[in-house]
Amino acid sequence: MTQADLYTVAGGVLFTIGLYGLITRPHLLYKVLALNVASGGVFMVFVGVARRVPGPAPDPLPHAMVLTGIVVTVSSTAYALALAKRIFTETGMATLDSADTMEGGEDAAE
Amino acid sequence: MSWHTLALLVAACTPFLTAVAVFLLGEHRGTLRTATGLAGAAATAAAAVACAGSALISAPGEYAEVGFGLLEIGFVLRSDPLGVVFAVVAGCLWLVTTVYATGYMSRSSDRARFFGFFSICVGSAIGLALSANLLTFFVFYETLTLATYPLVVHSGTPAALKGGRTYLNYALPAGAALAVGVIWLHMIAGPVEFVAGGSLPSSLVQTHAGSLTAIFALLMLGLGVKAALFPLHGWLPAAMVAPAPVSALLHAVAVVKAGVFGIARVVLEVYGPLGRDLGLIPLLAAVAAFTIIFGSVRALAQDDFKKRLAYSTVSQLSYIVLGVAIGGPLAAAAAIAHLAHHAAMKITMFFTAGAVAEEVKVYRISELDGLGRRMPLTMGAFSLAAIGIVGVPPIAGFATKWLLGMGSIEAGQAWVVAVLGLSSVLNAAYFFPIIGRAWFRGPKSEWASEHGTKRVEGDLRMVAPLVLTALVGLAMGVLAGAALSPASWAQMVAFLEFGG
Amino acid sequence: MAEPELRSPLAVRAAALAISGGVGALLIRALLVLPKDEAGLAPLVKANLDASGVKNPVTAVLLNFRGYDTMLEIAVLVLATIGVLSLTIAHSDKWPTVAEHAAPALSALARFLAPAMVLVSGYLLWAGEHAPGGAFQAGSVLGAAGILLALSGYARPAGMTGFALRAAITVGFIVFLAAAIGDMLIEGALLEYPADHAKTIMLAIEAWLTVSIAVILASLFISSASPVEELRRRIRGGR
Amino acid sequence: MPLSEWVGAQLPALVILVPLTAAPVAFLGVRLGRPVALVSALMSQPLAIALALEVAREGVLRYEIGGWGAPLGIDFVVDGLAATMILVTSVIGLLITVYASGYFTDQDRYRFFWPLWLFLWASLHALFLSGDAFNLYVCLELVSMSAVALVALTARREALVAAMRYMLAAILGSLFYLLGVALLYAAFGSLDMATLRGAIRPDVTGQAAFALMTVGLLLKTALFPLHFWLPPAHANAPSPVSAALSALVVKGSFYILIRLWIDVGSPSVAPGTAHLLGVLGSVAIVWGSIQALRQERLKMLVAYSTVAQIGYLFLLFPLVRAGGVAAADAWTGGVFHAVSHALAKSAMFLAAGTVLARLGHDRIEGVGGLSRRAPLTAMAFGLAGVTMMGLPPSGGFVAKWQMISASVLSGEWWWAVVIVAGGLLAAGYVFRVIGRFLGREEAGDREADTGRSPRTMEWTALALALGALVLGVAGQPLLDLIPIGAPALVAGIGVTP
Repeated sequence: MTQADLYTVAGGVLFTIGLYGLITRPHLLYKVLALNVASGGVFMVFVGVARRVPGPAPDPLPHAMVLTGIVVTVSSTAYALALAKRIFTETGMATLDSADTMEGGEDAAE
Repeated sequence: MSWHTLALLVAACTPFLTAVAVFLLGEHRGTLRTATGLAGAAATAAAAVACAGSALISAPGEYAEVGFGLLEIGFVLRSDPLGVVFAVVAGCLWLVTTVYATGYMSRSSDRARFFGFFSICVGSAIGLALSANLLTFFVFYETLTLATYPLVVHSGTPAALKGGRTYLNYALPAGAALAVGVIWLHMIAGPVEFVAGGSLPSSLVQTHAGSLTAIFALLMLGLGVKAALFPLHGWLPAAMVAPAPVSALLHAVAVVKAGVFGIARVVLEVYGPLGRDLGLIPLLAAVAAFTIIFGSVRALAQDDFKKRLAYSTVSQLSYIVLGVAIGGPLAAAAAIAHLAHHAAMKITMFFTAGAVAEEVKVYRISELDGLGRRMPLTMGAFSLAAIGIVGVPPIAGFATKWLLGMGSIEAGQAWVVAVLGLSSVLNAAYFFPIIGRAWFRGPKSEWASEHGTKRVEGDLRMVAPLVLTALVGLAMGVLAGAALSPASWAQMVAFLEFGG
Repeated sequence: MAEPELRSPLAVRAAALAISGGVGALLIRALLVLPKDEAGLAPLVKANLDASGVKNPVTAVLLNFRGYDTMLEIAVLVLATIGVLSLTIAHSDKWPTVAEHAAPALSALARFLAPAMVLVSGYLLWAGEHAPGGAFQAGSVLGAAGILLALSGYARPAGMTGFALRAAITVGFIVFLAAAIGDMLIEGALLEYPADHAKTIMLAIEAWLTVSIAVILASLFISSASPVEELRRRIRGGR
Repeated sequence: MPLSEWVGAQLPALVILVPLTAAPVAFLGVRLGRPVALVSALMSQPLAIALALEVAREGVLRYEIGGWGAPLGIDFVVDGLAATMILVTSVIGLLITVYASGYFTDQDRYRFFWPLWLFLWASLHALFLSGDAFNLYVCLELVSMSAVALVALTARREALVAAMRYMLAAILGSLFYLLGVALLYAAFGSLDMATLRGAIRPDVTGQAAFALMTVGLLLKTALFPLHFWLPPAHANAPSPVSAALSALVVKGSFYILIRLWIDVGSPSVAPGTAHLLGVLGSVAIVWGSIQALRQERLKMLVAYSTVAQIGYLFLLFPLVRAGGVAAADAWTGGVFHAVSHALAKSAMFLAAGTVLARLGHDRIEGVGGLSRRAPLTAMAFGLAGVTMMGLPPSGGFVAKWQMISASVLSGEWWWAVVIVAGGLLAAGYVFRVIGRFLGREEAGDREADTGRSPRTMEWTALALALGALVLGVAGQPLLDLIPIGAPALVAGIGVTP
């Protein structure tokens, strides 16, 4: 097992942990965090993949992709957090069951 | 563009354009809407007649065609001699029915919706009459299915909605069966055109006998619902909740005849001799013969005026199916002629039922006593049509039965004559009591004391059409031997089909 | 107010274990047998590095070879910001107060740190051309400086007018778009930089991106930073 | 260089850039949103048509971004499929834009709708044109991000929670996809789909990459049983958004899925998996339809109908693998279904939105007699229903014709049974609503009706429904466009005999 393999496998493990957390944790904050853990795992896989090229310099392409991926993750995390907070503000709860007792409908056209 | 194709386009498109115009004019611009409807119907009728003229003067195989590509088959309309029969019947009766409906619906609500969908139904009927291939036929067939629904449930009452549901429960699975049959047939035979004498190559019998049989069953299942073949007839009596013009034009002419017309197309112009080779035709004939008797027996038991007429329709439609299934030029001619004959007679009767219901609020046969004196024109027209259907010469129904009897003997199937005889007795048994009550009994039910006994002949817009259609029915019989009468035309078509 | 359960029922956890275990096993098995001799696109990047106008291969990929990815990535960032704004300030144009009374120690620290952070940010931006660095790193540091100033009460983002804020959020993306469209007009393809000016254009894009990223990150933080009670009040007031 | 020539050469870039430029402008100017969106929508139209004509004339187009060329750079690839999707997106997009300008009365409160919607539009175009696996990830994220933000726009609690559920599913789906991209790059050294097609091997890594990407995309496409997030999100979003989500957004991830499976990875996928997708699609058809029958709210019914209709798309996978004419029919039929469903479903959601705007609720039992008061809306819903049922004359019928053909030809007739049964089930839920529309009004229904339904709303829904209908008779140009540049598995086949 090379150093690169260590990174990729650790990334795989992180992704798995994130996936487990996403399913099992009802609290939205945990869910968002779990997704972040999973994304971290994916990025580690990329970093590991970049390292496997022969020669001293790593493959720049996965690095570029990780950078793009990080920006995307930052964006979606920020939005998800704002959403979770707004749900908490509206319902006093931060889970996906928050709307269960409510009447359906939409008031956009009011 | 020659006048041939122009007539074809006008006949097929005008009803749809009329529908759009009627929808757009909406509920409140009544006069303009009525004028549009009448103009559309008149143009359609004229164009349909022009199509017939075009079919008459064109050589076989060179009929006017118009269409465009779709699914490697094409969406194609053609004015051939068989198609124009149905197109002319639907187009001309539409004009008459529009006049009638204007009177009948004058106090009703949602008229824009009613007349709009009505136009779509007629357009679909004419479109499927003029379809040159099965794909085009199917498109119009299902359009007809869908556009009929709003008319069946027009009143919006729970009873109407229930009738509509029953209608859908039959019509939609039938459409699905038809779709599968049509697609399957295209898979093994390529694009299926309608060609006089049958379009399937006879070699297919060797390779695909099983598939062809299954496809035939699917097609008959799909078409049999609209043709109200036993046991697929149940929706027709239920659909009588619709307003009278719908029952008259759609459930006596356009919709149900779309089914029998489709059967005629498939048996005569798709399968042709293959149907006999595969042994499918005798079965169809048996079902039709049974339906003739069954419908008549059920009609006997109905007290509801429109339901009796509906069961009569069930029975009469199978005359056409039977004529097609006997397999011989005369019988086929009887079938094609009956398409027109029955239309004229039965529409008269439904017009009458509507007029009676509208003017004196009578819906049951047991309440018809003495009505002849109060509505002599209306009941006179009814009586003429009823006698015609029974088969008393010289009215149209007689011509049908004569041709059919001759045709069955010619084809060596004399048993059909027995069916005809029995059916005629039953026809008389369920129609003559109506005539008897109307003319030979005094008014006894409560409405008589309420309304008095003065003449209450309805709105002219309702009376004139029903008198006209009764007279047309009479003329079709009297002039059956004349050139261009439905019977003569039907014989011309039949000889094309059988190469005689 | 009911506290949400922190854990799921056993059945859910068992199912989750099965799902994530299965996915993990599949993934790790595939990762362990990755081919060792696959050089990917690294040689191709190396061969074209000179033509890219920059010396850092990662920057060459990000801004040139796959500049289109980066342009869309900035679009995601702008988009998320609009989304957050739609949830937090859609009903009033005022910004929440982050810190009414800043801690004195923090203020002192901020005075000292903020200028250093601006400097570091500038360096990172410039270094990206030949070494690790670039707009996102620079923007992050600059944005952090903004958050620090907000927390310590020096910067009041409420002082920005709506338009200025929106302009700052979008300017990087708009410059990027303008460059992309300009290239179409001049060179014939989207994001095909004129060879002589590639470096300049990329630096200009990165500079404006830095500004936008900094403002975006700071406003993402600040717009969500207010206490729930205040958020609730603002939403009600807005209606 | 004359302008027209330049535009012709830049078409793939322009169809993306128009909405992509309009989006920040609509954000910058508070009152610019609506006009900018309308201008952008009107510009997208001719560009999309020109692009389709170009593809019809010239065949597949490739556009090298930055002049580098794949695999170093990113290419736009415009084949018949892409051109079709762009065309349908720009048509539906225009009508949704017009509808939305009447729908959001409180323009100030919903001012963020316009930039979000333009971003969504641009990202869909970008997704359909991209020929690069990683770029597709970014496009997917753009689509999801804007879609989620639009769902949450009303900030009602149901909408917020639905958006959150959607968001979590979407991000997870993207991560699965991204992992697959990592594996593909690590094993086969490229991100360009065309290059990958030649390099890919059905080994452990290749299969794992496909499995991961497929799961991620299925989650985003909401194939049963991963559909859980879809009904609440589509039903609780503002109606123009619901229309865009059901019509276009779910098609985005499906689009990548068919590119991957049928174009890139045809040798490496086991036939069993294709059949599994077909089975899941079949279950989705039945399950979604039954759920739709049971819903009490109109928009929930329409949303479950989407779950069912998505199922049809997945019959493509087993049918295409049969090869030959069946594959060609399945390919055209599947894509044609996506297109006609897009038109009809957006019409349905827009019509439902008008109902909601008038009545303030969308309970099905409360819509009695609406065809009298809002005939255009009832008509739009009904006509759209024709496509849902797959009856002629409608695009849905043409699609089903081809899919049934394919299943008969391939000998796998059971898919035809599912297709037919699905049509009948669809009739069940469509007529449930239409019967109400045509039925009597209950006491109080008329009073509840505000009568607010601007022409922009009623006519746009009707136009979309009519579009779906017209496809059923005059769809041949589209049927000819779709197979241009189709994958090897499908292409090279003449017309059906």
